Amino acid sequence: MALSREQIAMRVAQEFKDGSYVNLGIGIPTLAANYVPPGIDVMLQSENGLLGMGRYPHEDELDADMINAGKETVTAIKGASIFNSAESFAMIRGGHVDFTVLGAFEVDVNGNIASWMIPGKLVKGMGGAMDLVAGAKNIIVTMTHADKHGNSKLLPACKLPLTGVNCITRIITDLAVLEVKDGAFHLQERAPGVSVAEIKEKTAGKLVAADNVPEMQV
Amino acid sequence: MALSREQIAMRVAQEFKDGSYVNLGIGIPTLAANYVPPGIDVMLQSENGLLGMGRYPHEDELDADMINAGKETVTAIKGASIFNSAESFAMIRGGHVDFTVLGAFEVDVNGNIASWMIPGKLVKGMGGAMDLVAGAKNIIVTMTHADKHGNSKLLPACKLPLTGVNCITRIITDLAVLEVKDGAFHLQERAPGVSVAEIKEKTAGKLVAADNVPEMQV
Amino acid sequence: MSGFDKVVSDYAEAMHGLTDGMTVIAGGFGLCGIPEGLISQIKRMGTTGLTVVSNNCGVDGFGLGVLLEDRQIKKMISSYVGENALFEQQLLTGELDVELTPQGTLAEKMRAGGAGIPAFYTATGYGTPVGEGKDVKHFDGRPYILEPSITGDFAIVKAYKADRYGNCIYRHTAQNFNPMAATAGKITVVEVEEIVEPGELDPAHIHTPGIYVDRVIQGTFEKRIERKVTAKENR
Amino acid sequence: MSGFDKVVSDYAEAMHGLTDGMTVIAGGFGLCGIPEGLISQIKRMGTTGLTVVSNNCGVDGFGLGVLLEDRQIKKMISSYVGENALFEQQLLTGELDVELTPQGTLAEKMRAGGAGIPAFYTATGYGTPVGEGKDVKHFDGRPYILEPSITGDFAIVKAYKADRYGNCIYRHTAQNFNPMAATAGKITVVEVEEIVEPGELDPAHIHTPGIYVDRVIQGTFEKRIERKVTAKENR
Repeated sequence: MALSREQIAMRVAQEFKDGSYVNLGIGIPTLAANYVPPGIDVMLQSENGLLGMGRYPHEDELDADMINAGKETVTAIKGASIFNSAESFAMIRGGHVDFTVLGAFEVDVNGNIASWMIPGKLVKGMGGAMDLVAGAKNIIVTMTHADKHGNSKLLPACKLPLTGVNCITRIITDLAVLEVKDGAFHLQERAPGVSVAEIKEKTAGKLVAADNVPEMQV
Repeated sequence: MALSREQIAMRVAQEFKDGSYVNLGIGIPTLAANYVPPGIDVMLQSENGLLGMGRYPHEDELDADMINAGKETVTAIKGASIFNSAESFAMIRGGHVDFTVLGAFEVDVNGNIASWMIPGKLVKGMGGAMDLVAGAKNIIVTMTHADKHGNSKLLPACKLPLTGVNCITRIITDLAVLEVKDGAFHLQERAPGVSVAEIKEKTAGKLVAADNVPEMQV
Repeated sequence: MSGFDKVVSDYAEAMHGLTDGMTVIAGGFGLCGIPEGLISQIKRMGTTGLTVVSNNCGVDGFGLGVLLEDRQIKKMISSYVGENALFEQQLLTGELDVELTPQGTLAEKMRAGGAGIPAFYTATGYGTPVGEGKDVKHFDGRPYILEPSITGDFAIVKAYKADRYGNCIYRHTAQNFNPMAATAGKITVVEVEEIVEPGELDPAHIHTPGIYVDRVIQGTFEKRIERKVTAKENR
Repeated sequence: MSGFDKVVSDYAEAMHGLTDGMTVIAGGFGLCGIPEGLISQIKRMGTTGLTVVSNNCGVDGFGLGVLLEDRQIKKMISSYVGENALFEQQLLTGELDVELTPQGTLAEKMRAGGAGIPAFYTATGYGTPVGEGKDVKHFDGRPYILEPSITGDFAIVKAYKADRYGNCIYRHTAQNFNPMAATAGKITVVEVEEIVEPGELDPAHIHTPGIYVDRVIQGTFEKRIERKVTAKENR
């Protein structure tokens, strides 16, 4: 069965290594912070200028000057640092952030990603996404395998305006974990009970799958 | 008579406007801080990362962590700020420092300056001088009009490796105040008792002088 | 040191010299750390044809969003339109010229502008619409695009505290774009929660040295929260 | 958060992995704010063929100067030779390869290296020996040269205090090149006067966020003064 948003977030959290600096995009990526495995510590970077983002505040802790990149009120952990936007993106662009997790409209077999614009329909702006995909060491894309009309979001070539080129190496969807290399999606894991055939059918870009593809542990 | 080092410094200090941020090089320029006219306040920038440099410390104030760009122990005034070298040169390169005063081996009629190297003889390095001449709004060169062998330091064209090109507009020597423009040195003021003829003789580059050149007030 | 006293007493003086067609760089991220009173003053002045450089354009009815209502802004240079309906509408109808710029590139463009660096190379945006028409150069085999810096006729900045010499500190994440904006204005105006005397701020912890600042004004702030989210768990 | 504890207990561990021919970026200005113990450790290790990036090379017998004695340095990238006789001598005899770099350009090269900016344009050095062979481009009619960024295999940094996560603050003008150096090392080692617990440093006033730092070691410092000058006037 396809994973829930929470289950995708759980699987994402398994990627983190102890001592990782992690930037989480809005949506499913943000949920991953709730499922970091025991024994693993990560420090969250929020690109508006906060390293060591903590939990949401209680009512009496609310502070308009303390927000995250999603403009939500947050707190800081002990040992956090706060800095300006140029410094924040120096960290990101300079490759000091270990993991970036973000959503996407489309990803293709060459590791290209489109996530910020649907011409004529939706213009939200790229925010920090272009910097993040150009800078982070490991980028994980999380998304549903297909859009709500059933169209595959894993393509031979992205059709929408790109966020970055040749930058995506790992994708975690509601159906599968995939690696992107050599011009193909390589199936690493499948959602419990989901067949390789189903994943193949829902992947428009070239899919490479071994005979035995293990199930995700979520 | 030719001005003393202190008198050159006095004349330099007359250039400053109230509220100016000033960077002073080693030697005569540094002395200028002692002669800022009454009613005029300047704030000294030291390129190692100090804005608002104060007087030298008393014995009990000595602190190895508190030095100026000449590596001398200093203090900071109330309202000073201390920052890193990139920030310091952002100020300089970005044109936020109002006056830079520095010494030179040679200056020429095109506003070129040589101040950091005598091939085969002296290699001290350029330090911050190249950044300063490329960045500051007003640059004042202070030096003796001629070297110790009597050779003019105001040339048709610099012979030594340059520090910067087309950047010097004002020169204050022991003999004269000169403006550099249109490929010539324009004599503005002469040292008390020094004739225009003498200055002309000691200026190798083209000198333009009016009939009446006032004496410096020092 | 009266020549270094940057404090002005009213908003008219704070924004004196702003005229139609100028470029204004504004600090702030969403509604966090925005110079509320300076924005209101621009609305009051009715200056038009402005190019505004800011990560966001506020929200409908608050922050820079209020300058969209009277069509005072000709062009926005921003990374994010977000949920500002009027911004999105004026963008889609073409009424407003929008130069969407990646957030990190935008911050670096402001910093470079203030630091006398006319352009820098970045990998951000290569191969995307942002990179179109821009100079490409390879370093270590990887392609980068050349991004020019940004400076403004005015920079409007929100700080927590400033002393009379213009030395500023920011509070928490209200820092964001403010320090870069402060460096990049021909005239930089800082609106603060509290003005203090020189010497009260620790020299080693000043975020914006006063050399970048031309005017300081004491403001009052609503500090609206865009997305109030609270902890679900009990303590 | 043990995965973020950067504290190491001895100098061998602090400089573990440094091998012949590597590039080391060092903070410090003259003898102010230099990682004395890390420099001694490099001398002790006897590593050779090093490229050292630092504004100065210490003085004869102190600071980075001690690495010149045993010919451990192959190349220096610096802005100032100054009064270091051995440095000047090795430069003039050609024993030491020296890339003299303007001070501001050097600081910016380190910052750019750490910030993922491979190159930037600056007016500094145009028309001088520094500009020779470099790409020139005009912006607003003024010529600028393209300067590539610098990164190092190691960065050695002196901070005042650091917490276990590597967040650092610097004291007075001992800050200088240290924050930029810290960002530009593949492995960044910080030698500090005092190690504190996370939470003891104010988050808004941290000069170097721990993300740039790999190892922290408690040092002891001589803090030699290069030019002791005292006030002549009485109080």
